[in-house]
Amino acid sequence: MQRIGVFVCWCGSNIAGTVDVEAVSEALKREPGVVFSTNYQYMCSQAGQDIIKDAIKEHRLTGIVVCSCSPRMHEATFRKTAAAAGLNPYMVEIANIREQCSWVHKEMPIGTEKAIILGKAAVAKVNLNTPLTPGESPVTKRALVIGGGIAGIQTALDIADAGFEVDIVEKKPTIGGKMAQLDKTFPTLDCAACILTPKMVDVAQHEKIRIFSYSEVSEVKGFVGNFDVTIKKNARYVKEDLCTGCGLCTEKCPMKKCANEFNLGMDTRRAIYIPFAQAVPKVATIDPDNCNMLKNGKCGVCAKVCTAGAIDYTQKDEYIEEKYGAIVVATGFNPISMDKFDEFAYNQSKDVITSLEFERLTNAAGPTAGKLLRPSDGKHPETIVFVQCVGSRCDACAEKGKEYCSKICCMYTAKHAMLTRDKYPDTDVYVFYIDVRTPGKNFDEFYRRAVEEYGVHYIKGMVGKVSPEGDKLIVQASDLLADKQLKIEADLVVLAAAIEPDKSARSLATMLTASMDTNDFFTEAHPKLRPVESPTAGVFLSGACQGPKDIPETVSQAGAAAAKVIGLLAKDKLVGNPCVAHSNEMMCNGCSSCERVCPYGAITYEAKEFRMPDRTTLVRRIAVVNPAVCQGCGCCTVVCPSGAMDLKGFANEQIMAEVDAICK
Amino acid sequence: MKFSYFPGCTLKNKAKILDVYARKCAEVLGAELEEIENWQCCGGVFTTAKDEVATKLSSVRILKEALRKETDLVTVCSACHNVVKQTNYAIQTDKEFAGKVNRYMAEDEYNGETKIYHYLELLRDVIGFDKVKEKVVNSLNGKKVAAYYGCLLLRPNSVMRMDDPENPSIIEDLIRAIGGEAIVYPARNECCGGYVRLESPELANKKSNNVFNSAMNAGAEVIVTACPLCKYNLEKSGCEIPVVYITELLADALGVKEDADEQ
Amino acid sequence: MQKISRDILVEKAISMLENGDVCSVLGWRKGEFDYDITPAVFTDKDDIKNNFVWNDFCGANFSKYLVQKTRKAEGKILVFLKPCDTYSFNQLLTEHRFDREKVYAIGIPCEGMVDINKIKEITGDGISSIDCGDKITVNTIYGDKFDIDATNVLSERCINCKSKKHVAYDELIGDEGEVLESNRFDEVTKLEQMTPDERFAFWQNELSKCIRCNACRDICPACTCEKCVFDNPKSGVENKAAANSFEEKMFHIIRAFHVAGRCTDCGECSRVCPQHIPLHLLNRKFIKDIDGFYGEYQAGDEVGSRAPLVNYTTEDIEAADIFEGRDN
Amino acid sequence: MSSNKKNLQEELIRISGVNPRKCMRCGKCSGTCPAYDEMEYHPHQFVYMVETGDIEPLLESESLYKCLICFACVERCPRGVEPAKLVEAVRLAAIRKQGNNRLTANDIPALLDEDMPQQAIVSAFRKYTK
Amino acid sequence: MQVKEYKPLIVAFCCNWCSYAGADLAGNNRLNYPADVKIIRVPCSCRVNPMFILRAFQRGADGVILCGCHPGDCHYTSGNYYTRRRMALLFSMLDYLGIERERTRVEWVSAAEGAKFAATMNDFAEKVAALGENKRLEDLRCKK
Repeated sequence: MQRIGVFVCWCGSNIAGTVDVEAVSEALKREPGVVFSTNYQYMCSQAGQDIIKDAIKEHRLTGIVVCSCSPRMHEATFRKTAAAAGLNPYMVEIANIREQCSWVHKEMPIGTEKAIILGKAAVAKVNLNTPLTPGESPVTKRALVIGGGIAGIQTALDIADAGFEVDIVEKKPTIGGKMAQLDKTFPTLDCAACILTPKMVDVAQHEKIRIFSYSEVSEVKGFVGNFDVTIKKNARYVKEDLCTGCGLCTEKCPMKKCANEFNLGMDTRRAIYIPFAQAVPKVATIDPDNCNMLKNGKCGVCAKVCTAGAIDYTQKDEYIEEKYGAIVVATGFNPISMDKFDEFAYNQSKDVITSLEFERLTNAAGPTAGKLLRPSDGKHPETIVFVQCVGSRCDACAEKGKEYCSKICCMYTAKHAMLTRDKYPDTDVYVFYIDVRTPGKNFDEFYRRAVEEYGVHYIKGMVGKVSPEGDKLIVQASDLLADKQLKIEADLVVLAAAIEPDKSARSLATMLTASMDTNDFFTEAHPKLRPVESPTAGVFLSGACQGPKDIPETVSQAGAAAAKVIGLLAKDKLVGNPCVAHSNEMMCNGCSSCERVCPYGAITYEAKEFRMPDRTTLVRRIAVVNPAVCQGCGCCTVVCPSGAMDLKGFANEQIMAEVDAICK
Repeated sequence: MKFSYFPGCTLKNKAKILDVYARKCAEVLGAELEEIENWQCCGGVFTTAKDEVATKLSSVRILKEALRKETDLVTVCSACHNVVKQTNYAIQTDKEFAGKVNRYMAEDEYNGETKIYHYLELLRDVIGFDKVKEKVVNSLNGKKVAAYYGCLLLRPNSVMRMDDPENPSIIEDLIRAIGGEAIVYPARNECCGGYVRLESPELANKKSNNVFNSAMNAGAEVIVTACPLCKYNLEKSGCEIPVVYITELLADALGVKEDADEQ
Repeated sequence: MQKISRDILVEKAISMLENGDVCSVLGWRKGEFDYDITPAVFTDKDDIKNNFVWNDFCGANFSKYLVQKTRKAEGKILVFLKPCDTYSFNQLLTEHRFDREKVYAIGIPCEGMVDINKIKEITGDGISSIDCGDKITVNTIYGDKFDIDATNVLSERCINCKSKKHVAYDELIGDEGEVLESNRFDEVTKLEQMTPDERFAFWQNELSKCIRCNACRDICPACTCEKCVFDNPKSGVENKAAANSFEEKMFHIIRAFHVAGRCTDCGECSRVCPQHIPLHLLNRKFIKDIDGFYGEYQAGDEVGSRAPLVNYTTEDIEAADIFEGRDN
Repeated sequence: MSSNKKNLQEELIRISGVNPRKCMRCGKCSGTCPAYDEMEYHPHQFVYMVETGDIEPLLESESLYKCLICFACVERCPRGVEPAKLVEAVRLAAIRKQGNNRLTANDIPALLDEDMPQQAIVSAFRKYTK
Repeated sequence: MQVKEYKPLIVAFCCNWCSYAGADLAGNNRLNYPADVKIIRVPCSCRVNPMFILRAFQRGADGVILCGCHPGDCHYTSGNYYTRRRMALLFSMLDYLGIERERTRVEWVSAAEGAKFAATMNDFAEKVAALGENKRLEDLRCKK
């Protein structure tokens, strides 16, 4: 028989406001096995934990029940408390009387009654708990970073600097991501390339970092500390080790009219190309959709001009298997498509562009060599209208756009407006805004400078329609403060398109069993306390894949993710989850059902010799669970007809005891 | 291919040609349009108020009749199409409204089962513009035709689902299929002000002027529409280029205009 | 009337024993009554000569016996398998329940087995002897004699025989048959079409007859657990006898669920039930649903096939949608 | 808010099915409205004033009869507020009062001309008469 | 005679990673649902043995709902796919035995769907309450 202690937490008034904690501790005192029951204001506080520790010693408790907040919040805390007092931490059960009781019910009698029942269920379970000891598993001391933008670069550098090996998988031919496409960065106006490219070089030269560019993750198996990852290296038809990046091929290739994705299609590149001058790795890539040699077997110019002999038209996709201890997701973002917002005429006029396109238009390495010229006719635009919140902050029932604020648009639009006025004081610049959101260090000051020093016209209101008339764009908009409908003849309209997670994130999340929110942003393990960890152990989040972020935020999160990875890789062994499946060999039929449903391949079979009562021996096939591989889902327990397979910590008996306690 | 067909009152009267050409062209293109019997006026405008039931019943009768005949429903007039389609959508999405409607109706329950095609959708999605192109005998020979959508064909898109409401192409594609040059101009999905013609003629004139001036500035020789009210309103407001129905242009291209005129 | 004569089987069994090809023979032995045929292990040729039976009463499915018998056997066991038995045979192999190397399986055709209860309905009690010839001749202690056409008293499972084809054997005696189009789901459909109240009344009536004798479980070739959950005090459902109709229901639902996707529909459960509960209708419901939800699947059709409950597709029907298009 | 105002507000919300609280005050409806210059109160003000219960001025306003029902505001509203439906609800609230019909059968002959399509008359009756 | 207001007893099995977290989120956001709903935490919806559901009914539960991650989002990759099959078959069987369909339900609730969790529980509790006491499946012996 267990000796159980019950500890009811008030959580200030969070629980005590709707649950009569005294009544709960009194009622639970009468439950079988309970020898001690008390309540206290904050059980998770030091004083509260001391009450638990003292009671364990004084009453020789063999199990405890804490009626408090969600086990997702403080189960670990109270397990540590129990361990400190010499009790096996798995003899602790939590009754969730806050999130699932006091916070969702308003009346005291109802809340109290339910809290007592939840407490009884926990007591019933603890009565059947057994001490568990977690197994250990080794840690592969290498990290994988998926995505080679500023988030991935920073995370990789920080991990590598701590002495661990890091691989970066980037689906584009070069690392650098969106930041490489930007011109200046707010609020300091540093040149993006000037601060990014040295980091890219650091990555390339770091002895602990390997870059898999033009590659993607195709399969992930295993678990924290022991991931088995298959990386698909797409054929780039250029031998990376031989290519010197001289660029001769990219000048001689006769296929000149390929849309240049780095400049967002605003100019062209060749079929063999290096995305930009500072690309890392600086290796050419053949675009198979446009290469005549790959399509029709005719041409071969690049191979002829390549003195290094790096061109290989027969190259195939390659699959590489690697082991990692930790995985960092840094898959970033993209602007959303403007197809559903054609009231702004993005598909009807070349002179309606997105902000990212504007970045390229103002970038010295961009299609206009940094001169602000209209895409349609190359003329200098005299009136420019910026439209904020295009596709952000939309209601779900509006069927288009995103519900969230994209966060970065207010600031980059202020930057664009300011820089335009700075460089071309003759231009009229209008910014239509709903709200200007500038919560960041030196952010509001920056926006005010755009208005006060640079004379950008900020108009509160939204653009209703953009009509291309002749070579002008008629912008019809409301000016809410003047209570007027405006019609502005503009030369260029710039849309602050909402940003969304990269499309590859969804399938990656499935591979990693990491959860996502309804917008396909990765979910953090806890929104406040564990912001860079995913709920899946060993998978970490860096940058905009978790939510819209600017560069400073991204870099700090990247560093935070790196710190978590370093903390993990610094361990030689990981303590596993002891709540794993276990097969009772006497009852096991060896039927293989459990093996078939196990997602981790944790179950194998062996022929076991049994001594029979009549002294003969019998060899039977039985299931054996590898506790280091088992993650404890319990799927096997249900397909086992004999009930030989059970889950520690969530045993059949325990769950049924909870059911009974609730239904009593 | 057999369809139930709802012409609507204007097409039986002031806009007869829209109806006659529509039937004739459908015949040539192999679609059988069978007119709904004993139909009533759709109501001319869809009242968005949720408590207006009686005014929507005539549309429901049309929809029910098509369902009874187990056929999809075809409409030509943009206004009728908008009213009937919005009514159908209201029945599909607003259970309370559907309940009220069905309590008014004696016969079987109607729950929005009927599929509705605008004549243009019939051409694009059922017959196919390729097929239309094959049947052209009098090409428009590059005539500069401006498609005028107005508001009723495209909006609200969550209900109409005909084309991109901001950058449509269905009429332009038809114009191209019958050999015309499609003139794309910004006001093609702007309202002509037809519904306020009686109440505020000046406002209607202003809106119509905006539309045809935009078309003419873009070089249009003729404006094409599917809506009798738009046509009337543009003409009444002094449009200097001809305003014709889509079916008229189509009948001409298919070489059946004279046949139809005789009818 | 079975097409293969007993003599052929006896001759085969004896010759294999004598040659040392097998060390024992799993066959049917006459019981207390002529209709009461029991499974038996023969190791002696005279015993076979005298007591081996093969007639219209040999319904017993031997597959399950192989689990225990092969463990103890020194050499091979000869087993005779009717077509429906071979599905159970394969299913057990899929689940690694016996060593195939230790078995010599002879497939024999089956013309369907008769239901003694149907005979008793005709003859009444007091059967003294039965002789299976062209007709089934029944004598009673009251001196009555009946000649019954076997086709009129076939057991339900044989009327709706799903297959005359053997899916496993080392040697086949007689002609091979084919998989049949049966109407075995008709009764399930009939129940489905009843109102919930009618269904409840039907099952309450049937299941309340249960005396928890465990005959269904003990005969079932899918129930070969080393220890049954109902006998295991730690399982939480252990009970030796039912306290009320819910517990009977629970036993039968769980049993049906445990064999779902593995049940070959051999019909042994209903055959042995002393209370004549149509237990096969529970199993067939699962089979019908599995076929309908996840595509046709016949347990035991192939060794190694993946049973529906240890399998999935990402497009499977949602539990919320299973009643779509079905009233009540 | 007085109970009269509250009732009227609830009535309008019920008839229109519009939830004015969804409005984020971007003004896109008014930026898009083709009848803006003719209106005293603009689409965003209809939404805002119904939300705050300041409805009487709307009931009195000529703006009710300037809306073209072109659904441009409905189409483009990022929050799915559907201002046109609210304008219509206010208009109905105005004309449903006894003797408030905007148009009577007697008015019609003067407005007619021989080319006018039937739908113009029918729809005007629908919109302005109860 | 005083009639005691009937309150259904509902057992909700929630997977630790999505639905239990979704229930916590409902709590964080103070979204009400009936106290008749009692949650049992399991690591994954696939841990729920049909025996648990039958046991709950046997001991007097009026409704049992099983919540897990959305298909494709299972923390253990595929657990909820097995759950989906098992429960489809089990529910179909219970219906076949004449048990009310509304007493059982599977719902996919993610960690982000606190509102869905509350709405689901409200709806389920309402439907179960409308059925009244679970006479067909309860074990009188265990009911006080």
